[in-house]
Amino acid sequence: MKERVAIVGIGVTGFSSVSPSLSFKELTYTAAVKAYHEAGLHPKEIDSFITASEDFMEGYSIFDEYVPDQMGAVMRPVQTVTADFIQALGIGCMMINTGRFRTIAVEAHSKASNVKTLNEVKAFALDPVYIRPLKENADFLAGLEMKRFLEETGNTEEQCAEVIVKNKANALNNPYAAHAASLTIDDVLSSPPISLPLKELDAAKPADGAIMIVLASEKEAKALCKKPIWIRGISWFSGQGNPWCRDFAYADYAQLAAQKAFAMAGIANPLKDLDFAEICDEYSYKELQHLESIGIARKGEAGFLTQTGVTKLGGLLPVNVSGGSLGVGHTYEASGGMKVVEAVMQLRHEAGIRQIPNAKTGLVQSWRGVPTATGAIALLSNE
Amino acid sequence: MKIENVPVKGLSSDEYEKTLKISWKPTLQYAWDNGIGIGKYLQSLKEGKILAAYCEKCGRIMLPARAFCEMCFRPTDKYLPVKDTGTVNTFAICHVNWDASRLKPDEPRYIPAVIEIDGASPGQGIMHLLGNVEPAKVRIGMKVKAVWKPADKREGSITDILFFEPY
Amino acid sequence: MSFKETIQSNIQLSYFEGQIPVNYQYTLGVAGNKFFETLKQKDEFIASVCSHCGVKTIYPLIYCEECFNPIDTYVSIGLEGELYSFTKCYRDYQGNTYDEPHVIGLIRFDGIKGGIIHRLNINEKDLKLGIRVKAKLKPTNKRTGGLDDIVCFEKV
Amino acid sequence: MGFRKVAIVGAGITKFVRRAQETGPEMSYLASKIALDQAGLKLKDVEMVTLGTAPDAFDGVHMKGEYLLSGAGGNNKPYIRNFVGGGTGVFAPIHGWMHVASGACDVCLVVCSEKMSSCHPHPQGAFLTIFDHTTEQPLKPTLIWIFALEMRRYMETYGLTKEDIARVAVKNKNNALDHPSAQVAEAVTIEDILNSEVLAEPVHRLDISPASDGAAAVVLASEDVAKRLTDKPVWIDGVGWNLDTAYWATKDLYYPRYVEKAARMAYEMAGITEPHKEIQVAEPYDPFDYKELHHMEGLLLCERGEAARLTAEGYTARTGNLPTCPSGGALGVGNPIAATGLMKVIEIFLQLREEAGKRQVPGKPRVGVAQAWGDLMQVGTVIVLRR
Repeated sequence: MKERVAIVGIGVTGFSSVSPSLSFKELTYTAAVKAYHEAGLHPKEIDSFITASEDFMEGYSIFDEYVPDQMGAVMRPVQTVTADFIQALGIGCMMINTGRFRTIAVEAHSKASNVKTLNEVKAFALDPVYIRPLKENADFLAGLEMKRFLEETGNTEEQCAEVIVKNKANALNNPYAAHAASLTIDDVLSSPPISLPLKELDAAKPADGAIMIVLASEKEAKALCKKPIWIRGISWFSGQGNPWCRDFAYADYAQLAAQKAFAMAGIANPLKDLDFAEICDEYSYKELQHLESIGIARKGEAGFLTQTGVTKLGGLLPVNVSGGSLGVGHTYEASGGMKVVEAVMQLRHEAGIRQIPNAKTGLVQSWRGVPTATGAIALLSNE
Repeated sequence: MKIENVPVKGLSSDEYEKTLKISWKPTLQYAWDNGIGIGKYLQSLKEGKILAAYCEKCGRIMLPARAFCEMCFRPTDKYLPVKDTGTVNTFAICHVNWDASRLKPDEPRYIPAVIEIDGASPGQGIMHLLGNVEPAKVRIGMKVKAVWKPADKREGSITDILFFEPY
Repeated sequence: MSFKETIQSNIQLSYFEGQIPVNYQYTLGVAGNKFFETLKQKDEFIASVCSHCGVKTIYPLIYCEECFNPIDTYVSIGLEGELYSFTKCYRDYQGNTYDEPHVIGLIRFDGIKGGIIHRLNINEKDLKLGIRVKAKLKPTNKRTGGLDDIVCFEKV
Repeated sequence: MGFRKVAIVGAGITKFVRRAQETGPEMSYLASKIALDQAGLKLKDVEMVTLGTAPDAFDGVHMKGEYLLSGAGGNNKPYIRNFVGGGTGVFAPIHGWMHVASGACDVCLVVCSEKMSSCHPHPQGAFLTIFDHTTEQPLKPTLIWIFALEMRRYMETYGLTKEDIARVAVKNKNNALDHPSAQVAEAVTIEDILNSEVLAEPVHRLDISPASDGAAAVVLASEDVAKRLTDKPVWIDGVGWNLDTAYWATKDLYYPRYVEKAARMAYEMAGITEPHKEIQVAEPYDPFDYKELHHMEGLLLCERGEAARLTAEGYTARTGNLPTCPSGGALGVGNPIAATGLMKVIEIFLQLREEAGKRQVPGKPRVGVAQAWGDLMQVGTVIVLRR
């Protein structure tokens, strides 16, 4: 990036399986008020606004309409990207790098609890000609991928279960988390089948919540804030768009995004240079597959690293200290945002009992979920 | 390929009938949390009142009721009922249904209107329907009053007002 | 607090229900139409072939994903392929649970990019990655031009 | 710090049709391929892709951006979908501008696609659910309501007649006779418009652009790359966009203040202080005929309330002082929402390069503006191009 971009304010509502006391506007407003308060800015002082959302998750044909009010962005340059939060953050970084914007507010939220037919919405994303007519649950694509991934890499279902046990236990330390639990490997392995080898506990459960992050150019950030968190690299990629063309054993989008983000940040040895990673774990095996695709683990070794405690809090490279999507909740377009928030708290050394000592650099990764092969990576640092 | 050669031919109705197609009817259902502001607005409608919200900073009395003022970006300060009368800001006389199907000649036309509600700040309108009026007689600036469903039939919905009629 | 007045009792909670009442008819596209029209008449799948870079793709496309050149060549590739992955699916698209799982596989074809995702009908003991499988089709007179013209894939 | 300049170096467009056999990804491919060929580039030269498309409810696929990915050349690339309702088609090249102006890449492919015919029985059905789900949808509104409400307010404010408005449709549908992509080009008269079926008084059927399938694409390049590729780069000189409140019934519909705000943002960046004098060709969004007038005023191309008179005087004809919608616009070429906005940007691109063929406006224009509108009378997106 031409100019360094920093996070100067975060606002989070916390996550829960339902959120009936607030409308989606009020939920987002709550996060926005916090973010602007932290940044010390009135929304009038924000140059532009970005929301990451998808229409059918909101129950509108054109959700873009309902974005500006709760961000304080009426009659301002506001845009929607139908993308993960980290992609939206990347667009914000770009805008600052054009030299024409100094501060950008990025928002995403989930009101998944309001979608009565969530399974239908997910199935509606499947190709209408080549997949959807099978009338299977969209999760079957994850089952299909998991099977190939395990077979080809030698990772095991037990090792996937370790991911769930770890992340849900990590979430016990995160007051924002909706789905924290103390589980055993057997609990996971004996949970009901969704699409074997994928079982009920392998899949992150939805949660509601809103996130806003305020970005600023280097000059603005230094004036605004004592502890700016720098975005040293940010990248997003799509792999093969059509699911029947995918490899399944590794995540091409994550590999491509990692290469570019590491190059931007000058990171040569992720295991050594990173203090922690927040990895997309919408399904348990995805954490392992992503770790291998990003290059943090060698092919076939992510499960072993998990089993031997390398990725737990206190390990060589803690992964999903927040609890991840498995522990905090799956928040759809806001998923990457939840992880960015965790990274910012860790890098500010404000993460309380789950604080990673001396955390300086962290990686945050997201994936857009079934049936996509699109994901993003951001590298954040406090120096 | 060149910009002049514009691919894509388009199917005639006949060709479209014959070409292979796949049908799908998704069930996309929602139960949206009303939250604070809209929750109070709907509850008031059930009680036969139109509820607004007031912001001390800009002085606006806003419709529909809301928990925060989007212009001042601060919480609204109080909720207050406004009148159920207003002025037609603009209107249309509609001959089609929401799905573009045509109304039959004997079916009543829809007369949607933006109605500026008395007691709210100038320009604070809501969209609703006009009724009990000859379409040809509707005018911008016309005074109208809400016709409510009977109290025991109201359910906390904008349709608790059947329509607005001239008065 | 973000709001001056909040909901303090669960009896004040409320929601409003609605739906997006739309339905759809999808054309299959130029390549998709060719694929399923062929399948209606003959017991064969077709792949697209890029005359520039030689890449073959199933499902067929009107363009090459690799070099982005237009494609107008399609070749028959038979009905037989290799099982690349499979899953035992217990839920339908609405979330209803099945008593017996549906086994769904991704089938790859020799030397061809892509594949077909479809139901499998294979004995438990034979169900392994890498086995040869072949599509079982509906009788020609029952085919309507869509994914359901393929009944399932079976072990060769 | 100097700003990076961004140029359009190639454009592609499909025919706009009522029903395409092609899928969304196929149409996206066809437009993209033409744009790349014109630019003299291969897909491998494209570093990033941004795609604009309006509601998922048209094509009938949740996460439509991901569905269109392969046809838009997004495989193995940074790919993202931008979405500002009906304003998307002009916002998409603005998004592409961000990609290149930021230095994130030198070559960005911008694709817009819409397949409205999938939505049954009529794409209008998808518009019910653009209204507020709690306070408006129970009234069973249609999109035409809000246009009729706005059109009447606009006519009433300035004392305009339906003839004043219909002239726009006549001009644009006639202009479209020269556009190879046109779906509904017709040599129509004012009487034809006024005698067409009344859908929602004051809106007649021929006041409205049709639902369409179609795609368009442009290739954007940084200054160095653009100068290497072509001796006729067209520079993106100004970009602006703006989103008004969702409480649409609480603002006066007679004037699109959000378009003005977006235009001012774009003009400021482009150094344009007197748009009515400096802009030589314009493509305001015309999904309904009165909207062109509304938008000319919002774009500050004339005084408020003056656009209808100027149209009657021939000022906005192809040979007039300010040719407006020389393409034929959404009314004439067709309205596959996002693709229409980009079609308008492409028209200005072609006009400035003097490559618009029979549509070419006289006087070798050097500065043009394209604009789109969207949402519940909320979005303005504006792009200023300069030769």
